[in-house]
Amino acid sequence: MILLLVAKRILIAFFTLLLVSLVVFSITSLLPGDAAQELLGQSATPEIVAELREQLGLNQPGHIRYLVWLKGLLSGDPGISMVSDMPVRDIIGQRLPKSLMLAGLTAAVSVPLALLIGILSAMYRDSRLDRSLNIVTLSMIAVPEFLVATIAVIVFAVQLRWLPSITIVSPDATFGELARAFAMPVMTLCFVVVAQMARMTRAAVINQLDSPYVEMAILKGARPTRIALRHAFPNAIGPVVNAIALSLSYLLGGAIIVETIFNYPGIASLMVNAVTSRDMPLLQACAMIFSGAYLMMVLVADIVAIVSNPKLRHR
Amino acid sequence: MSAHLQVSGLEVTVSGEHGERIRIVDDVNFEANKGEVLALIGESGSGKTTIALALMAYARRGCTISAGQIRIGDTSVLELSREQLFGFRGNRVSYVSQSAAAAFNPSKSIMDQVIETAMLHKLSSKSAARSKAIELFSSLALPNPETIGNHYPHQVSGGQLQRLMAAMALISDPDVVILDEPTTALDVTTQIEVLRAFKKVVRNRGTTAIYVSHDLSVVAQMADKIVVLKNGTVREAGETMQVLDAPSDEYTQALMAAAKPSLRVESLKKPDSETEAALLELRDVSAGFGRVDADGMPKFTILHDVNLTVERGTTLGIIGESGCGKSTLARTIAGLHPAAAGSICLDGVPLATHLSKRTRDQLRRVQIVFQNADTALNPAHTVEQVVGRPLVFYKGISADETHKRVAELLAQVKLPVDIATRRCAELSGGQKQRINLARALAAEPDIILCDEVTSALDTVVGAAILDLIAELRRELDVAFIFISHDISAVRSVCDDILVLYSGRTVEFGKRENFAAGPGHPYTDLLVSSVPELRQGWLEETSARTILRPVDNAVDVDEICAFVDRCPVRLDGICDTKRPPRLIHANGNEVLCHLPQAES
Amino acid sequence: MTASFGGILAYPNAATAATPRKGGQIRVASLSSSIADTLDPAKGSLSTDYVRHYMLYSGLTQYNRDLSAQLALAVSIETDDQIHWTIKLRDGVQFHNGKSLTSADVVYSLLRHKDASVASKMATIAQQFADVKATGPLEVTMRLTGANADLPVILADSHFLIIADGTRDFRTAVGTGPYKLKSFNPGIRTVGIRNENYWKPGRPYIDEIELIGIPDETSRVNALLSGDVQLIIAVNPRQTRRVDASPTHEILETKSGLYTDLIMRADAHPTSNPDFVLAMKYLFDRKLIRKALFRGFAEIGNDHPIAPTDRYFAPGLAQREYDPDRASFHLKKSGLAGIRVPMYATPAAQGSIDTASLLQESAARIGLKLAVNRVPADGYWSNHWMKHPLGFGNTNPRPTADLKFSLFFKSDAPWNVSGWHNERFDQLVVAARAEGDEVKRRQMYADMQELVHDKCGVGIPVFISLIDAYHTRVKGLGSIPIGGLMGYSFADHVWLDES
Amino acid sequence: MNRVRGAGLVGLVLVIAWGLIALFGPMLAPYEVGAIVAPDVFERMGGAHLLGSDYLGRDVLSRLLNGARFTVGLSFGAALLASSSGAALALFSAISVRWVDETVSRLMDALISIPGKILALVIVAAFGSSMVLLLLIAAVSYMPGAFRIARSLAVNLNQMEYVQVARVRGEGRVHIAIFEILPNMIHPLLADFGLRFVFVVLLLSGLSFLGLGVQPPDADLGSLVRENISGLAEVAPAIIAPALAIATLTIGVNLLIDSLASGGRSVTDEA
Repeated sequence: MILLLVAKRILIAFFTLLLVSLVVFSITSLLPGDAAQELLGQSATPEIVAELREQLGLNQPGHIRYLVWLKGLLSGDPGISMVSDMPVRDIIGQRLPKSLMLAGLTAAVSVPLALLIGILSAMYRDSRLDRSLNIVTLSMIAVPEFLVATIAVIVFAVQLRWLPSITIVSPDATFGELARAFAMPVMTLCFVVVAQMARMTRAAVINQLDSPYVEMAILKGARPTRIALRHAFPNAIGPVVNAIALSLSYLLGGAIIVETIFNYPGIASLMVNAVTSRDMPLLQACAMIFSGAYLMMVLVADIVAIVSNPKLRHR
Repeated sequence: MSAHLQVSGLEVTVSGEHGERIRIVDDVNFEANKGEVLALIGESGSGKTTIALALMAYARRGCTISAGQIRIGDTSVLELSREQLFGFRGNRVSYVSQSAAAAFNPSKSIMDQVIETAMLHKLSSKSAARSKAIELFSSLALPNPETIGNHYPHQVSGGQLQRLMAAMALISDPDVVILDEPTTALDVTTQIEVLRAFKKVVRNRGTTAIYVSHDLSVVAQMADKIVVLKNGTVREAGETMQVLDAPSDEYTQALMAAAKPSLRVESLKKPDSETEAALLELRDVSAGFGRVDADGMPKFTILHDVNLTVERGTTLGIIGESGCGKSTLARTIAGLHPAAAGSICLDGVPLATHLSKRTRDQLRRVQIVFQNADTALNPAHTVEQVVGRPLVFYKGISADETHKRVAELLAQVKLPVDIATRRCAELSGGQKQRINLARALAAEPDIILCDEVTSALDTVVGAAILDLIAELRRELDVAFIFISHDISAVRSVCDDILVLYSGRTVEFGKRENFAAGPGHPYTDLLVSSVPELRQGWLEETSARTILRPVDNAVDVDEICAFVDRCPVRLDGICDTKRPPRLIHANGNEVLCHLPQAES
Repeated sequence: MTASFGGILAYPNAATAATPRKGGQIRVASLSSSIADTLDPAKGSLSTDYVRHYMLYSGLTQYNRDLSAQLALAVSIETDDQIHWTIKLRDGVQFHNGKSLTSADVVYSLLRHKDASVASKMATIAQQFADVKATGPLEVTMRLTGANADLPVILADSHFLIIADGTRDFRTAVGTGPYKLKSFNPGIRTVGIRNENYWKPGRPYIDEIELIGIPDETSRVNALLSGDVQLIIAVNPRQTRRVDASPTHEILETKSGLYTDLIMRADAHPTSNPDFVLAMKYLFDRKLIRKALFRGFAEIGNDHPIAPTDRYFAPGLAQREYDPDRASFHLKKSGLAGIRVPMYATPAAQGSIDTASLLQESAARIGLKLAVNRVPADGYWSNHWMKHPLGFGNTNPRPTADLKFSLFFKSDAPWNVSGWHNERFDQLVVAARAEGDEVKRRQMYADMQELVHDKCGVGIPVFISLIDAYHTRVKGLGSIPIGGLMGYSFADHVWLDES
Repeated sequence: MNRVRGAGLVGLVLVIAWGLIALFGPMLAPYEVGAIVAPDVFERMGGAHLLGSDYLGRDVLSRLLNGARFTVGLSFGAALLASSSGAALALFSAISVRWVDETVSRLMDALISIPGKILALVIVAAFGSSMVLLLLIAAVSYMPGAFRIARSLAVNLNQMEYVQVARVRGEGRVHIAIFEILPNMIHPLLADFGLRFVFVVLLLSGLSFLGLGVQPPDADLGSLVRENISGLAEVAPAIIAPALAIATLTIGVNLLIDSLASGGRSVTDEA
């Protein structure tokens, strides 16, 4: 049952990815300039540009380039970066783990935090606590993230010198170093994603708290914490994981501002790089990753929703 | 000696739009002795559930218990602290709610939920609680008491869940158990089983019970005392016998009147001529869902070869329990659910199976009225928009004329004209159902399909709708198909009755034939399961024998569909062969192996 | 005439009092960081590349503080006619892998710029290398297509740094520079460790230098102030107050020939109208631009490319001031009063967006509507630069006056930004290039400055100072006005003081 | 209950205030937007410049009063466009045959999976920056989200009995979509519109960080924060004022929707 679903969804995902690559390719083919011009910059002269274009295969018509790229991708090779002359796979291989690490750490902090806030607000709905938490989460998204990040840097790195202002991770870093290095980027990203997840969790749990079985549990003499955690929350998992999936899928591509401010070499800045240098193979690969990550998150959310729901599980 | 349960001066309020307090329960007093069953009876909005919940010092969101005293034994319930309440609820008083399907947590196993009370109050060890639960399961006549607890709520039937919930309530041996409409959501055939199980357990354990219901007949079977409520106040209270035999309050009398079966259709209309084609004729109609096989039959068949005929101006009643396919039948006739096989003819002209292929006039002539007026009327539209739309759509008449015609239609369904400007969302349930009918009438149809139009309504309101339908029948030359699970409602308005079981017509005949004498065993079961408005009926009605299930290997389409539940089945025949269609002496068609039994 | 650049090596910081100390590690933040980061000197396109290349490679010459050339891998560069050049190489110089430097390496390093597949940034300049030959193991002769007295200065450019003969794979770097490559991740970091066999005895001083790029200017300053890096390039003038406020950090201002110019194309309407051009030039409130945009870290410009610090600067030329009345007069005279002209500005040209808003403001007062079009940095040079009637450009410091004029103002120059065509100017450029007499040459350059100032469709409001900032432990830093971080070559010079 | 209404009231007041500033702000501005009028940069509050001066010495108050117009106007326009086109597409999709529905849904998935800021980067690079384009980018970025919500609403409503009644009556798809389904979607869609408005405000300020904001000398609130970021260390009003402006605007809108939505189901979904 679940396997069938997964198989079907993966098939659809491939279709969607194809669509994404087409969209990205057609938008980027509208971009003025190309890799050859960008590579040569201010010093470009028409003859040199033409020659370089020839070498990069940019003089072929767009649809041919797309098909060549697609053929390569299907055989497992995303191509060679036009700008750096390195295999796209290697470039991505360097950046993706870093992005995943940042996203993973952010998820590890933000998800429990959001659940805590969401469940607490739901339990004490309309109380002073609920309203304060609401204002807090609202304020978190109400301030532009670059401002949050910059304030954090000025306070924690420049003034207090507790944390590094840029995120540099050496391969042999200890846990303490890692924690220090990631503290601020993770905090900034949490500001962005926690609010949405917390609000969704609150709504989903409240939805369950209004149901007759929760009233039943109250009438059994169960305490609020038990009701929220053991009764309501398991039934709210479906919508909650969906919200989490959507928020977390933001973490790869949406981290661009955090990557810029903390000078963190992740995949979002790589994609921006690819756009500005018109490096089509790299750009396409990044787009595939973002899109694939999104689709995977949504799929995982659906599977979790099914597994958490006996009605769907035992069908 | 004072009573075991004592309620005095109870008052519950909600806050209104401008912060003012509105009393929804006002100065309610009653008491019950140990081991007694006290019934709170009233319609929706009477405050009966609010009172029942107040017994556990619980008020729903927005409500406040603002005054009064509740004593259970020597505990003053409303004075308990928050902390004491955690120990009190579920332990001393427990609760069985109306919809067990909703009151069970879908994500936890049944056993976990049944023993949760015992665990919360640390009444016994987990294993002891489990064995006690299993004991309760078997005394509540649940099948497979050893294993049923391992299932999840969605895996067992509604009637079983209702009994499981009773086990959940009784696991802590409470002083008082509150049964809030515990059988309302059940089919009559199931209801009788559940009532019997409840009664036995309550009596055996000497539990004091509060039985909340709107159904006098059910209460008559269960209660020692009755408290009649309306708008949050007590209208009448007393011993069951006294209240039933000599109701003093006029509201109680109205309730009694609505509960008694009455015949609303006086004369049977005969077909104008034998030669004229019937208004609506279904021949061997099958329908279902899922992938369609090579023969054009869907994977899951809901309707099997249904035949029926409706003459102009007559009413056909279709009765059956939930899941028997009666709504699908209505939807198939309307073209919402395309038939897989068979033919549907209107005035001898075959109708396309799918509504998109029917002509506008054909669509006009067949109207459907859905069960739930809340969802059948667009809440964003005004009454005039709803009722006027068919006029504009089918007739294309002017705005002025529409306005006039809407007023006439509203008068026809006994609604004031000024209701036309209101939004549907603002109306009461009964008003909505009348609008629903008015909309169908606006099309000037030949036949109206009424799908459970009274089942979501209170008894009195439902009775009024039945009266309206009967009156419309008399005044207009409209045929009805009246679909219901309530045999008394069907009997009161229909000329012919069709009994549907598992998608098959098991009996078809004139209305009179259903009042008396034996027909199909299922029909008999249905008729005999309707509680009568007198004490002692439950005990007199013979308990159903638990039957051995039929071997699963047999293709159910090749045997009698009712065999699993048939009290008079003949092993070797009923479970091996398809039943024939017999014509009984009274003219009824019956799908059964047995010849007409003498009762 | 014989020009000879020989003799004693004079390092820019030789006069510094303190004795350089060896050891330590620093992290340096440059501007840019992208996957286009390269180890190939020919492909270097941004400051981080130049810094990296100067760390790893050495050139035949290097810049002095006045942007004259000083010998490096070459021990002599001689010519009689500014066309034929003989270059003698330093003996005993080793590449990082132990291979010795020979003339073949030099020939390869210079000629590859003419190969289109290399995609060299210096392809156009290298076109003048008519012939480069090894005439001995340590001797190279060059023939140019035309006389160019500035060859030694040109060779100091980072693109002409020397790589080993036949090098095609730039996944690693084997040079003769002060640092050996330890690790390199494009867009992330470069780590160099001290080259113990560096050809300058006793140098370099610091054990390990990590070079990263922090494109965001606020982040860069924050990284310095928080102690994560010790040296940064390109501090925004607005951020200097923050550095000044820190007791352990300092600013290094290098006055340079860097300018952001307003380009008014001579071949398009309405900028072909000389009165319109003059009106625009009078609309620059240069003092305000210097004060508000650059917080004083700039020198007032006079609509020609020679900065006041340049030895060929003509002091006699009257300074053009902000004069709305004259601007209004010229605008009326041009008959274009009241028209609306789009003006293109970009983050790629430093200060252009703010300059544009100031211009817009002052133009509005005389009834000229300028619509500022801010366009992204990427694609600017290929799609917008020199393509609109009115737009901004940006020119990095060039070592010689000749390069500034001949690259951007001569009528046949590939980047004749305004499409200017002035015969007398063109003649002066060629004549000055070959002129040996310094007085005559100075006069020629003064004439050219006046021509550009009066007639050319290029407005140069200010020359922008290069601003570096560093931790006070970093010693030995000086100015080489070709670029920040000592003309990108700080690695050769700095040391780390005891804390 | 009353307190919730109180919070909603605060939201309403903030929203109305910002609406008024957006409409009349430029008239109230004491100085020209682009004029350098202060002797120093990052001046304190008070004196000739109520909110101090910015990084170039321009009057912060004037720039703020002018900038609100862009943030409020653009966000309102983009959110309106996103919500209405999303809803229209959702209705179309919900009443269409399955493969059309499926294709449209996949296309929306494809769009939603491309990060908005990067999409913006590509589009601005391709077509240059203009108000109309910014509006379109924000609209396109948030349209799939609106589509998802509207579609699930429409699919549910499409199952309602009153829609079936209309179908049995023989009504056409367009009539059903517009007269039967749409009116019942309005309320949740309004709440969603408010959320989308907030998202657009934040996207725009994110875009201004990447240098893709409104054209100078005008600046939306996000650009004001961004361009004055160097004044952060000295806590200059030039950066605090626009940051507070964004915060009060978004919080105000949120409080308002919350109190509107608390009557019905709260509709919150992905960005």
